[in-house]
Amino acid sequence: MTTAALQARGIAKRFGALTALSDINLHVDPGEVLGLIGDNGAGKSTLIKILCGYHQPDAGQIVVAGQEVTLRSVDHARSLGIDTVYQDLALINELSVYHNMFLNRELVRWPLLNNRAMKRRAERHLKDMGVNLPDVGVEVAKLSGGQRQAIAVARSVYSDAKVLLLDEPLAAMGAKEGTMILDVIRDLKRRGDVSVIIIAHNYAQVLDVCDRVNLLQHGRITFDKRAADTSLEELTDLVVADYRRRR
Amino acid sequence: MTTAALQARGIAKRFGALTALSDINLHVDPGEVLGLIGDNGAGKSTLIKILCGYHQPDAGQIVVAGQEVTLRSVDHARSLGIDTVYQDLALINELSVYHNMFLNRELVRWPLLNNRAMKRRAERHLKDMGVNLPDVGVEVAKLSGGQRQAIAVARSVYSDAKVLLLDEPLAAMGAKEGTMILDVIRDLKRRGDVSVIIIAHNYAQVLDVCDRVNLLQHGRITFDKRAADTSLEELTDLVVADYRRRR
Amino acid sequence: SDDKAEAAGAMGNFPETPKWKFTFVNHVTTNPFFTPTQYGMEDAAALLGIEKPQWTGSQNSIVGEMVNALNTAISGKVDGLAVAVVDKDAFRAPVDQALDAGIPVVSYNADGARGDPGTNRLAYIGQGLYESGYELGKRALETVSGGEVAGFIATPGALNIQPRIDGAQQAFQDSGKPITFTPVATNADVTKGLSIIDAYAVGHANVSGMLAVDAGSTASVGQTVKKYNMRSKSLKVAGGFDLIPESLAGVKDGNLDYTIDQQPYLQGFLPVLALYFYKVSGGLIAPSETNTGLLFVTKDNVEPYQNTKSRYEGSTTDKVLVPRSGPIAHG
Amino acid sequence: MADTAERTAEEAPPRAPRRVLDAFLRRREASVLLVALALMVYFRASSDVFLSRDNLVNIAQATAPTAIVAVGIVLLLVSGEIDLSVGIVAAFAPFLLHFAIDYYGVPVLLALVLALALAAFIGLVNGFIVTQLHVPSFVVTLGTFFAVQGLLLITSHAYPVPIPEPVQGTFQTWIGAGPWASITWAVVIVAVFHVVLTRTRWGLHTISVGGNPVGATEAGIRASRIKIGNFMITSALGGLVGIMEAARINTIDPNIGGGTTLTFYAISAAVIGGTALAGGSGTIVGALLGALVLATLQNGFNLIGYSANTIYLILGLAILASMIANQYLSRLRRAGKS
Amino acid sequence: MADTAERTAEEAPPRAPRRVLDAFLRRREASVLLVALALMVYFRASSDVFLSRDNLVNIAQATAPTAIVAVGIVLLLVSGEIDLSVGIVAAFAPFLLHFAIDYYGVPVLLALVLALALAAFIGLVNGFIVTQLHVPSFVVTLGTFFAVQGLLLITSHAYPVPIPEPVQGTFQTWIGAGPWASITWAVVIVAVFHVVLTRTRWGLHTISVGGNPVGATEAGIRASRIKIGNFMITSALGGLVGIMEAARINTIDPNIGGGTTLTFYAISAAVIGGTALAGGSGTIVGALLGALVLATLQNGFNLIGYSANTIYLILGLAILASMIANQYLSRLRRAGKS
Ligand SMILES: Nc1ncnc2c1ncn2[C@@H]1O[C@H](COP(=O)(O)OP(=O)(O)OP(=O)(O)O)[C@@H](O)[C@H]1O
Ligand SMILES: Nc1ncnc2c1ncn2[C@@H]1O[C@H](COP(=O)(O)OP(=O)(O)OP(=O)(O)O)[C@@H](O)[C@H]1O
Ligand SMILES: [Mg+2]
Ligand SMILES: [Mg+2]
Repeated sequence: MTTAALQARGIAKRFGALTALSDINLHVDPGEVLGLIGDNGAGKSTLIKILCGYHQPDAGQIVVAGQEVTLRSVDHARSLGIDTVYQDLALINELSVYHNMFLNRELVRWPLLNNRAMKRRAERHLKDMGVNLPDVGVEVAKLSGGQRQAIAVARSVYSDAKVLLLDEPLAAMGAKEGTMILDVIRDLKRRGDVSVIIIAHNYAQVLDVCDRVNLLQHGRITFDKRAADTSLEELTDLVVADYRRRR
Repeated sequence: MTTAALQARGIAKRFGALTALSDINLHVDPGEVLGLIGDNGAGKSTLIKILCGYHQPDAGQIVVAGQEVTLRSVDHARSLGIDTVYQDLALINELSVYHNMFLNRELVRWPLLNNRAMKRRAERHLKDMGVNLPDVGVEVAKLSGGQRQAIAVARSVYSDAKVLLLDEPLAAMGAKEGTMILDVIRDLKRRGDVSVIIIAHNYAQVLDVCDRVNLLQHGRITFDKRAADTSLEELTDLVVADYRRRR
Repeated sequence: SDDKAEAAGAMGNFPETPKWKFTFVNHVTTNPFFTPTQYGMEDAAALLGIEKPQWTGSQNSIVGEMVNALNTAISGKVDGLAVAVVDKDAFRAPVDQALDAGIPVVSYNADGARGDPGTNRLAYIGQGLYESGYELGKRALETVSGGEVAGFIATPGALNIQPRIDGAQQAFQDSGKPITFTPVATNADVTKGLSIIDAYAVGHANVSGMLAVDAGSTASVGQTVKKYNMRSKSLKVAGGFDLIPESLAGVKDGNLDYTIDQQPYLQGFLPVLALYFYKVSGGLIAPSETNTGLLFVTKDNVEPYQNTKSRYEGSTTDKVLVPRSGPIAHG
Repeated sequence: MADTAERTAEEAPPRAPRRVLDAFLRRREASVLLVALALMVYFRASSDVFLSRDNLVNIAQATAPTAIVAVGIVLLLVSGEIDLSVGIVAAFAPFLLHFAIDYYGVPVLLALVLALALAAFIGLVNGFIVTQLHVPSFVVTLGTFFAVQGLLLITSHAYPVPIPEPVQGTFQTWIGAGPWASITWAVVIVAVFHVVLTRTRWGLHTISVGGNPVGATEAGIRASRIKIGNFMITSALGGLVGIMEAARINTIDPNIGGGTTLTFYAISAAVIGGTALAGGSGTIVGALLGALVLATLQNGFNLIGYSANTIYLILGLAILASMIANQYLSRLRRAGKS
Repeated sequence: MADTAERTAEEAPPRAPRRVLDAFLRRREASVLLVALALMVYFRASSDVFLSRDNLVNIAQATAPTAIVAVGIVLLLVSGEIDLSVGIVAAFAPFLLHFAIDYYGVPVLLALVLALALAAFIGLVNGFIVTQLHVPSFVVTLGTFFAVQGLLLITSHAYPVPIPEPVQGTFQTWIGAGPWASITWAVVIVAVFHVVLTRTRWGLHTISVGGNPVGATEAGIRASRIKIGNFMITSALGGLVGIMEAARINTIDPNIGGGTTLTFYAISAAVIGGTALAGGSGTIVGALLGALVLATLQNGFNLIGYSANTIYLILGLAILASMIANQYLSRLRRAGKS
């Protein structure tokens, strides 16, 4: 068995009286794309925020490439090669598209920002992804929902992270744009050295791009199968079954 | 021919140098569900914001139930029976779930808010929609993406509006929750007196619930067919065709 | 008639002059203390048929702002300057500059440090803040021989009142009596000042003297003495500065022993005269050092202050003739 | 969303005292109240007379004006605006009363109404320029601060006047001179506006407008109306405080409010009480407690008798220590809630 | 997203002067500059000497201190914080210089460095308490304001001292006494920090931390470091201004900065220049222009000869009128950009 690129062991997290995660065990292998599904409010985003160093877990360990680590901050996690697209996108409305794309990873010709290079690269990457913007110099506050999402995704996908955590990267994307992003992820997968955990509610897309699927329920991973071994019907049933049982 | 519940004639809107909408003609009949699709940045949200009185159009007319009107404000549009779910959700993070659900339409036992009634109704409506929250008294800032969206949708769906404008109401919704919302919309449709314009990027869902589909491209409506007369393939093709032509 | 005067341009036996404009640079432009000063300066100007002088400077005794105002007046080529020299070093250069530009300068109300005027102003017209504070203390020492004395000051470090409290402190020190003098900060907001003095009184029931160096604090001392009936306790002396109505009432009712009148009207009136003479005489009449004096208002002489409103004390804008009769008190 | 993570099980009903304590701790204002109480205990230990009736009156009288102005400031801060002019409006209002009564013979109560109406009008001007002409409220109210100060100084000749004859007596006692008059007003006003902020549409919309201006407008809330209203409330309260204080100190002094001092204290009280400068969140009861903390600090150290220069150092350090404790307590409180 | 609405076609390159004008109008500071220029034209028309060299020096000297402090204030406001203590730090720093030189015989330049370092240390304390102990900056800096004021009054005995012997002469001229010294410093500092805010990582992160604190943290930006740094910059600049002003007015006065007056003016300059109190957006060049507008108004009306009471009314109305014009111009500008 290969060493997992990123592993969570017994992760728990509470918010006041609410137990969001009780005992999460999950791993993603190098070069693997793991789909994480679950109901709204199941705790998926919370888990991602723990894996990227934003939240501190109340219990459990995180293991990066075989090494147990305490992720002190997002910056720390990033230095270990973990990069994230947040569901809230983490864009700074006041900044331009290209500054947002390189946020906290700015290209610098010391002591100044290398705006020209950032602009050029941002333009290229967004074009590669099929994103067409009025202008990369425009403030992100003025963009449409899908355009904003594309920027957040491009920012991570074009970093040289080893582990990408994508929280609903396709939610606001148009049909065409979504497909193109999936293509980009497939390209990454082909390169073999990047691991991806991707949260999505569109199971067709999940099955399309993922190697393996995990279901998060009641604060635990209750289902873990290779994508090839499951189906749209099974996944849909799983969730609806739960819903029926509760009714 | 029946009088349209809401009609847009020659609507145009510019943002500085950018022409977001150049000449929009569109209508929705009483009791009809219209699907509005289009690429990211096509101008769908802009159009919705004009139809609900948030933006003023640079040109064109809006006709509500046969009456030409100038929508002075969101409040004004609402007084004409037009209610909206915005893509940015328009929730107030600092307020509780139930206050958000009744925002600017609060139940009052003069001079005080009737919190108990709002709480009770909010709980009932969210339950009807299959939304399960820790507590309707919690601040919406603490909710997950899907939970937030459910609140915004519930707020409009349970108003007694005549025209509902829904901008990507299902984007952050889980598979199950999305289906339940579609059910609610179908119920409204069955009642026959509510018209809906719904923006979505998931064409399967669009075809599932809509009577008619419009495609917004280059600032114009370039496609208008009954859902029964088109198909997932045709819609997908339409968009990809455009994309191929441009490449 | 106004037109005529202007056309004639001459007043009394004086020759026709341009409508000279003088500027007063002050450290606390909106302080009630200087309201009569402004009347004095206006009245003198009216008397002489010159333009109403400009009243400017700083509101919160910021020397930088005063220097700016002074420099602006010099740039504006005013005809004469009266400056409250609240800092001996800061005004040296600007005053020299004004003199170089041919603008006569006198100081009023404050004149540098003790024994060091600092500037080369032609003369000083006023009464020293430090000295008046010293007098405040000296008068208190007539009745206090020991114990604790508080000196209330609205804004410590502010140049219009800090020298007064320093002077008072010195007086107590020089007396050699076993008195502890404590300066106590009140507040720029008079209402907060009252609360603070009240709190001090509650905490120091056996205080033997309560003095204040600004108008607001003085009035508040009177009110506090009354509220806690401190006269019947250990309090030997209560006093302060300025003649606002509430302070006068305090003196009248015996809650304050005295309040000091620095005759601010003269501090406005006389500098205008001095500058005018300098101008009209081509410098032959040089401004002379003038002590505008200091007057203790006590229960014995408070009545006329209370019963008459006058420009001379700032309590009204009306022109009034204040009648008096009978012998004049003397030593 | 049936799968929302469940509440933990430990919800067995706690015993009654525990329940009261819990309910108390759940309130946001709890930590400031604790700080205020701790200060009181400390000062009581340092000085016997601290809790004497006289001194309590003194603290009450020092708390009231700050608290009342802070009520308006909280409403404004919550709706995302600020008002620097309120302190000078406080100085102006008693002069308006004086002009109306002494120059125009207006009856006292009508004069009071007039003075407050004129004060509110200044708020209207502030609100109008802010919302209709889109100038930031900091600059607008700086402008009206100077302008009203000019008016005040010109009309009053920068000189205090005695309380008008007809005001003296009952009215004066009742509006501010009575030992408990001002604090009674303060408590009533705080109570009313606490309800307004937390239990009425006006309050909800105030929070919305400050918390998410775009969202509030998208929901159809008329932000301008809310903001203008809050400016008017603030100015009117400022005017009331001015008249109240004039009655208390028994003189109408242009220096009531000390220019920006009162405003400053009120903003501080609001922030100490838990109102965010950034808008969207605030508590009026907290502002009252913030004013109480400030007044207690000032009173306590003056009672002990620190001398002029030292007291600033002590006061500054005490503010820092109290607020760090406050922060610590409110973190405990949040943890305790779970 | 190929279907993004297209740019309108009218992009034929305009002629050169038009292009320069366009580039100018595109800058956010353009409208304040126009207001400043309009004021200058007005005052020149009212008074011949307004544009004389002497008076320009006056305006420059009145602009500089406000502008320099405003640089720090802009950085803080943009990062979502505020500093009320900077004015008192300005008063303290020259005393530190005086103590070091006159009591400990420290060489002048080293003493300058020490004074600025101690000033920056006060900023560090502010920043530490704000970011690590989570007390709102308004209260923290109110606390340090009082504490430093206490220290200042105790150590200085509330009494001014002359400029130390070794400082007199070249150093004094160079640091602030020379006619154009302070404005030169101001322009250099504004230029440097304009670049810092707009062209360096520090500036970008400052904007991010103030614009979207959660987003910035999610992106891994260390908000505390940025904020503490900006507090330190602000305090150090405050210290520099104090020393500069002491040199200019040739005395070390405990009332330099007038307590909160300097801070107030600096915040006003920042806001007039276009910095939002709510964080996330601001311009340093704008703050310089804001300071210039304030200084011009003050100087111009003084030159015309208005007296104190009237001048406040005029000043207040002029601020309102200028800012309404400013807002109007910047709306024109935004429309013109399209
Ligand atoms: N900061 C917080 N404070 C309190 N509760 C929180 C916080 N963040 C999340 N929660 C709660 O934790 C639960 C899990 O939230 P989370 O965002 O992880 O869900 P999710 O699985 O990502 O849902 P979605 O699919 O809707 O995005 C939700 O009930 C939410 O209300
Ligand atoms: N306030 C604004 N200022 C400037 N440009 C804007 C503004 N709002 C929208 N735009 C621009 O107008 C275009 C249309 O935006 P809109 O939000 O209507 O797109 P959309 O069709 O809703 O896209 P999506 O599917 O991504 O939500 C985009 O290019 C966007 O950048
Ligand atoms: Mg989520
Ligand atoms: Mg959209």
